Amino acid sequence: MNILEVKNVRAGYDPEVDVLCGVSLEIADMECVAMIGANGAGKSSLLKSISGIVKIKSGEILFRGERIDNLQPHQIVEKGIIQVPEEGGTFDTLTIEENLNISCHRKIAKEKRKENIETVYHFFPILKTKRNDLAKSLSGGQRKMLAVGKAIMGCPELLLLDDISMGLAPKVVEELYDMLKKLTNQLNVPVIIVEQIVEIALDFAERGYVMTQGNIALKGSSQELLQTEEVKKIYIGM
Amino acid sequence: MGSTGFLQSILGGIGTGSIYALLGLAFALVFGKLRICSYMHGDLAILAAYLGFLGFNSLGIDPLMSLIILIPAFFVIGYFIQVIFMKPFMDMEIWQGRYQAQVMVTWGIAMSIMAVEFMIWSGTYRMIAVPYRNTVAELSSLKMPVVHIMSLVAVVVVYFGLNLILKKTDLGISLRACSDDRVTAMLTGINYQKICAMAFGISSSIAVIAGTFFALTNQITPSVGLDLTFKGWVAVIIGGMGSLGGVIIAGLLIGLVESLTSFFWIPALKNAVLFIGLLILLVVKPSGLFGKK
Amino acid sequence: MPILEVKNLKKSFGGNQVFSDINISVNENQIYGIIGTNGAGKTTLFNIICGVFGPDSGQVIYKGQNILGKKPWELARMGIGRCFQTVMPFKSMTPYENARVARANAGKHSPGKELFTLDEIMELTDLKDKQNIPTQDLSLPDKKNVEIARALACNPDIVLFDEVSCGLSGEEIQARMALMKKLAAAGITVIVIEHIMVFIKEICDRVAVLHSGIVIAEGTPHDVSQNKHVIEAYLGGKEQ
Amino acid sequence: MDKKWLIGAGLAVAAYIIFMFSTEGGFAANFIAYICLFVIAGQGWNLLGGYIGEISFGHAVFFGIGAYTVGLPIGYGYDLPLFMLVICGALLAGLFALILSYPLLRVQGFPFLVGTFGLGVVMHSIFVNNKALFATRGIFLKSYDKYLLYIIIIVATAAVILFVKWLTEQNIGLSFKAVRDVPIAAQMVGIDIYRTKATALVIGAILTGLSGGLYALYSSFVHPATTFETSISIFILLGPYIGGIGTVLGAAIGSVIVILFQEFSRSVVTISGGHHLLLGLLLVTVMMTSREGIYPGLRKLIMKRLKVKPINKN
Amino acid sequence: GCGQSTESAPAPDPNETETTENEPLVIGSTFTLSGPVAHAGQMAFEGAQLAVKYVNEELGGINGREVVLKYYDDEFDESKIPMLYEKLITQDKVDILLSPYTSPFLAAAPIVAKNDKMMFCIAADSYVANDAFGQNIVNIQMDDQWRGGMWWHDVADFFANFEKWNIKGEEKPKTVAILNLEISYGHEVADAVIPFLEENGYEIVYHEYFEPMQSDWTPIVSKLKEIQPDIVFQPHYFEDCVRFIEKCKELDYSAPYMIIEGMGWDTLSWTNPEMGGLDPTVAKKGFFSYSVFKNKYESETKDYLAAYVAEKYNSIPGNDLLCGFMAVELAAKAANMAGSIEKDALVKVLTENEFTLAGYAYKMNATGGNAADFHWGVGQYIPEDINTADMTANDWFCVWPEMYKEADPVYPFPGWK
Ligand SMILES: Nc1ncnc2c1ncn2[C@@H]1O[C@H](COP(=O)(O)OP(=O)(O)OP(=O)(O)O)[C@@H](O)[C@H]1O
Ligand SMILES: Nc1ncnc2c1ncn2[C@@H]1O[C@H](COP(=O)(O)OP(=O)(O)OP(=O)(O)O)[C@@H](O)[C@H]1O
Ligand SMILES: [Mg+2]
Ligand SMILES: [Mg+2]
Repeated sequence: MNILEVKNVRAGYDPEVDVLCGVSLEIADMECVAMIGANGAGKSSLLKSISGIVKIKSGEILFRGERIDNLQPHQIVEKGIIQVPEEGGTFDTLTIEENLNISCHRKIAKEKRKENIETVYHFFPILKTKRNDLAKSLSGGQRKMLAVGKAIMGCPELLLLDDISMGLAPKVVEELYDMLKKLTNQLNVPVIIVEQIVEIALDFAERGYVMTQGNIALKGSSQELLQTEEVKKIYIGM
Repeated sequence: MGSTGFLQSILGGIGTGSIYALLGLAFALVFGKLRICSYMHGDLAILAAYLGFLGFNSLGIDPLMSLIILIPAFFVIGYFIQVIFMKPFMDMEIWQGRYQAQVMVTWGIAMSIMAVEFMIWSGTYRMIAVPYRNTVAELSSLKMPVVHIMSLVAVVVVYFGLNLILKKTDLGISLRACSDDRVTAMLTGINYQKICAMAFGISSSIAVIAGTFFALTNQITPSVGLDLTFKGWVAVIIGGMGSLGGVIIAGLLIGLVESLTSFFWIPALKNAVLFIGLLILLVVKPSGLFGKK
Repeated sequence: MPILEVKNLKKSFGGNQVFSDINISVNENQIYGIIGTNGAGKTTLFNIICGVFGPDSGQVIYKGQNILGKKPWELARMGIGRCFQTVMPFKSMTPYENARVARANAGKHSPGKELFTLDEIMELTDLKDKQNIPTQDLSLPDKKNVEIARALACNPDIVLFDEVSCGLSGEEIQARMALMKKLAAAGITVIVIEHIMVFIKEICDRVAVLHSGIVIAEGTPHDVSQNKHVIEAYLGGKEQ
Repeated sequence: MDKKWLIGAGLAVAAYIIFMFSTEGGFAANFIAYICLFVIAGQGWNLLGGYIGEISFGHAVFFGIGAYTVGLPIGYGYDLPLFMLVICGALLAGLFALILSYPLLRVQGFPFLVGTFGLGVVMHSIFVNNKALFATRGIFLKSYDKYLLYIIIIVATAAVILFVKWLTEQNIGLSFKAVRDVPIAAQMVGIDIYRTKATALVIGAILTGLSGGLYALYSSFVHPATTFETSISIFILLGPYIGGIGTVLGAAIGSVIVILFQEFSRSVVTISGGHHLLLGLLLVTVMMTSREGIYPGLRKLIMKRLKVKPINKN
Repeated sequence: GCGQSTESAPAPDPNETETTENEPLVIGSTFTLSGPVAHAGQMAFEGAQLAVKYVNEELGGINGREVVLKYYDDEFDESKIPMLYEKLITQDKVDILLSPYTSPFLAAAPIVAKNDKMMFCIAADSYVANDAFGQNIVNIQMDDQWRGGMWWHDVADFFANFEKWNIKGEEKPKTVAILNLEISYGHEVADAVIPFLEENGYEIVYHEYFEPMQSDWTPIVSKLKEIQPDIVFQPHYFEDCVRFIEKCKELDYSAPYMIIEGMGWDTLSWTNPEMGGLDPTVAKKGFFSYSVFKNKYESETKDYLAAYVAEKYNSIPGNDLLCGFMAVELAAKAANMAGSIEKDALVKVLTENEFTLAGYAYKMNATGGNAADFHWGVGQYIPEDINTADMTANDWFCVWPEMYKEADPVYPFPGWK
């Protein structure tokens, strides 16, 4: 059964202009899917419309067979769809612990808070040592860790990761993805990952979609996509 | 010039300043934290004062007692004003005219509140003649009305209360989160609109306190709401947006400027002096005395 | 002779050190490419060159003159044109008006010759038939075109293009490359930020690769793409 | 485009004049003159408030300077040609704005609003407290041929509307919009934001000053309370707001609506405070239904009726 | 309740020369019914309404026409005045104009009427209109050479002739502090009172203007405490007077002679907390003036004023009310006598005849200025320590102009002896 279905979604920031022009995709349970595409293709916008930040103009978004496109963002979070946004994702003026605690909005998350916080601290020990500092004082990579940690605290049933490698050194990216891999294995959640670094994304995910200008241009398994001429030429650049 | 009069003026200035500080705190919460411009807290304050007056005159309830009802009531009023009237403008960017829209809407509401007050109570000044109204506390030759002392205490209580809410409660943490980053907050599962509405409700409640103390030291008429609004705003701007302590100091400073201008110079120019001071501040430090950046 | 030189640039935002030491020198009439991962500081570099904010230390020398501390509008009048990565056209105006306001301000003052008339710019950027539609109604690629048109209308000596070709399809990219070459031929120095390596390889005379606060490689596109560090840090190692 | 405007404005002027002479008793005429003055001032405000996006709560200051430049020489017994004084008043208002732009334009948004409000308070205090400026007494002018004045005011209104329309289509007008739309990008095309804002402020002040000078002539009376009062600032800005800021026609229509509405509601609701309530509700309604104001809202509605399709990204 | 005409048919006026029209005659005005000084405006408004009722019922209207009051609320916003008067004249087509009562507006209002040669009744104290227009409009004004205020004359006169009134053998005061009102009224007061007092050997040690609604009097009272003037003059609107007195009480300040004008306008309100007044314990702490003369109860308007006041406030009308009343009364009486509301006829009648207004004699003087003799000053003298003093009638004395000395004054507080 598909955990998430996006059917023919149109969305945009301006009433007159569409950024997503009829996007359809589906994610099965326990699946890891990558979205790739150039800057401005609409990947983030897609994730935002799944999370309800951007209201869609037409089409449907179904989560476990239920329509969620008319819900408020916080209600969607309550359903278990949790996103790590491409920018921000952490609250500068809160301490790390507050950042983590504030992310428990689902009932189950509240119950499992102790347990989750241990998981987070286990995967990102640096957060534990700095837990009473303001998030302002974190480096870019640590912030991403915190953002991911916040998502874990929410007990996700579907994790949306938007460009979490952005602004991070390759080494950090590698570490982060290693961690993520372990995490997703441990947590057993489906993930949609948006990534600029195509190789990493396709390595991480089983399947992928390629977006161009608000449309899904290509889809297929990671291996297939990596072989495609177009992907090679445009996104990998070789 | 003897020092007693001077010190007495300072005390008076601090007393009136405490009311501006309270209003400033109300604005600092919604504007400083969530960038919601309100033009109507002064009028909410006066409305609360009128309700206190009504309670005192018809039922004999002490206005400080009626705060017990008014504070939650105005919390609800503020909450729904935000939900009904302000929500549509919350996702506008500042350059898209967010402030303009908010100013205009709240101003329209303020005008309506004022008009309704006129209809019910007319423009005649009203006074809440509580027994302790003119009671003063004395320290050698200096005197301070107990109401002023109470309003100063209220400032402190509100300040610490706000700090407590902001630092310790889930609501406060969510509020700070919302002021940090709206989108992230939503993605974290925080109900942004609700938090905004709560903040607006809280700030309306603070306005109630300000209004009640205003009525206990002054007479009230519907049109003073606008003055109070502006004094509160000046406090926020002088204090530096968002800095609660700064706003309090600025509020007291406004009271002092008014008082000392009257004492040393031409009383009719006290507003002029205040705003000239503000203009100078804008040149020297546009972000306010305690503002960052 | 270098028209633009960046020397020992340092910049950090709060605790986030974006540049630790950047040195770049761009010659006249070159097409100069800047690449680097997201967040490497490419846009920040442009912002510093344009005077949006200052660096912590270092120098930016334009036509032999240190331009640090100059206001953005002064720099625009000195002949630095710029396109934004996130498109920022003047939404309430038509494309033609966008260009016109640039011409009327920076264009009038800039020392550069008026290489193109506004009509020619509209032609060049493919906006001819849309020039009277309010910009907010245009599609994203068209908005990017408006950005380009606006930068060109400043009569610049040097133009900074921040990912103006992303989101374009193959043919469109060809056209864009042709445009860049045309500009270079007309005597404008061009600096481009792009993620599309094909594009960089095709048109750039020289390329700089920004990574973790420094320029890790500089040279012809070919050399750079063979560079070990670059492959590691930016291009990714798997393909090689 | 331009021609259509000229014809429209011409027709409006003709209609005004016909209307004016056709109603006996002259109330309509008086009223129209009054409205026209606010239209002029509103246009001045709109240059800054609508095109640059900074709300000013202090335009009464410029209005007052215009009026006092006409009034003061007469108060001191100099017999200077009045229309020259009106022009001088407008220019002085502009000069004053130029000086003030330095502190004021350093801040944006709400601080600017409060700053301009404060400016109004300061000027009011100064004028109301200064005997040399005929504080509280006011200055009485001779009364002039009212019909001539009406015509002058109406012609001036038409001229101002056309001028502003023309101006906003010039490069400088485009620069205003550029600064409002994306300040950072505006700098990148060589626009000096500060100077552009100052220009809008100064031209706007000149227009508002002109309106003030004409008002002095029209009411043959100059008094701080009828010129430097905050309520004047408020009525100056309400018009463009309700009509649609940043549009010439919208601002003009708005000024007409606000003044008409105000007088109308005053006649209809006799209960004290009633018309305030109506005005407040009008404001809330307009803002809630169409953020941009009546005129753009209507235009959008009509456009929607005509063609519905949103433009696709591709 | 008031201002409504009842069944009684208008009696035909004997002086009437023109044909009776059945259309009502409209008196137009603005009143400050909202804003900071709404109190005064409201009282004047009620006075005018009462007078309209009186004129319709007792005088049979004006020239047989029923009188109607058309008014707008000026919101204490002077900028609205020209437009509102313009509207009254041209749209509502009123026949007679009544000035606003609050003096800031006086200057602006007649400007509109000046070309229209209408009857313009000034209920307050403006001299300005006369200065500017002379008799261009028929300016029925209640005041004369003392531009500012009706009873300032008496107050100043009292101090000028201090020895005469000084039955207790007090020391003559020397220094005066004037806390003036920043409206034309205040300036008129200053212009008139200051030179007069100085001529009579008083020294003005403090003189400042205050906008209505001074937010805090603490610094002022502190200042007065330091300066220690013998006399404090405060010609203010009621609201500010209350606040000033309140502050004086708080800071325990009292000058030997405190003259608080606004207090005198209407006793009922300043003891009535609901109206913004002070509770009597505070109010007793002042030297204030009062301006109602007992014999008004013998006048023809007695029933109206007394009944109204009894019904509404259970007390005595103040000056604010009387001013509104008398202006309308005078207009009606003069017009009825002249048989028209034309300028020339009115001026003739007004300058040749004496009228009785609310029981007081009134005669317009020849210069075009107008005089009313109804104003009185009543002084209350405060003993050293008000709180401990045994308050009996002997502790208070009232000052009356010589010619009215025989009449019994009415005490400000009903309970007082
Ligand atoms: N808040 C916004 N308001 C208006 N337009 C926006 C907004 N955010 C994004 N857009 C526009 O929507 C389009 C799609 O943007 P989106 O962020 O979804 O792209 P993306 O594929 O995530 O790109 P990137 O790789 O840079 O993250 C872009 O043209 C962008 O300019
Ligand atoms: N105004 C700012 N304040 C704080 N940090 C900033 C600011 N602008 C940029 N940064 C940070 O500086 C770093 C470099 O950003 P920059 O936009 O220059 O990257 P870029 O190389 O252009 O990336 P991309 O390819 O995604 O456009 C990022 O980590 C970013 O978060
Ligand atoms: Mg993205
Ligand atoms: Mg960039």
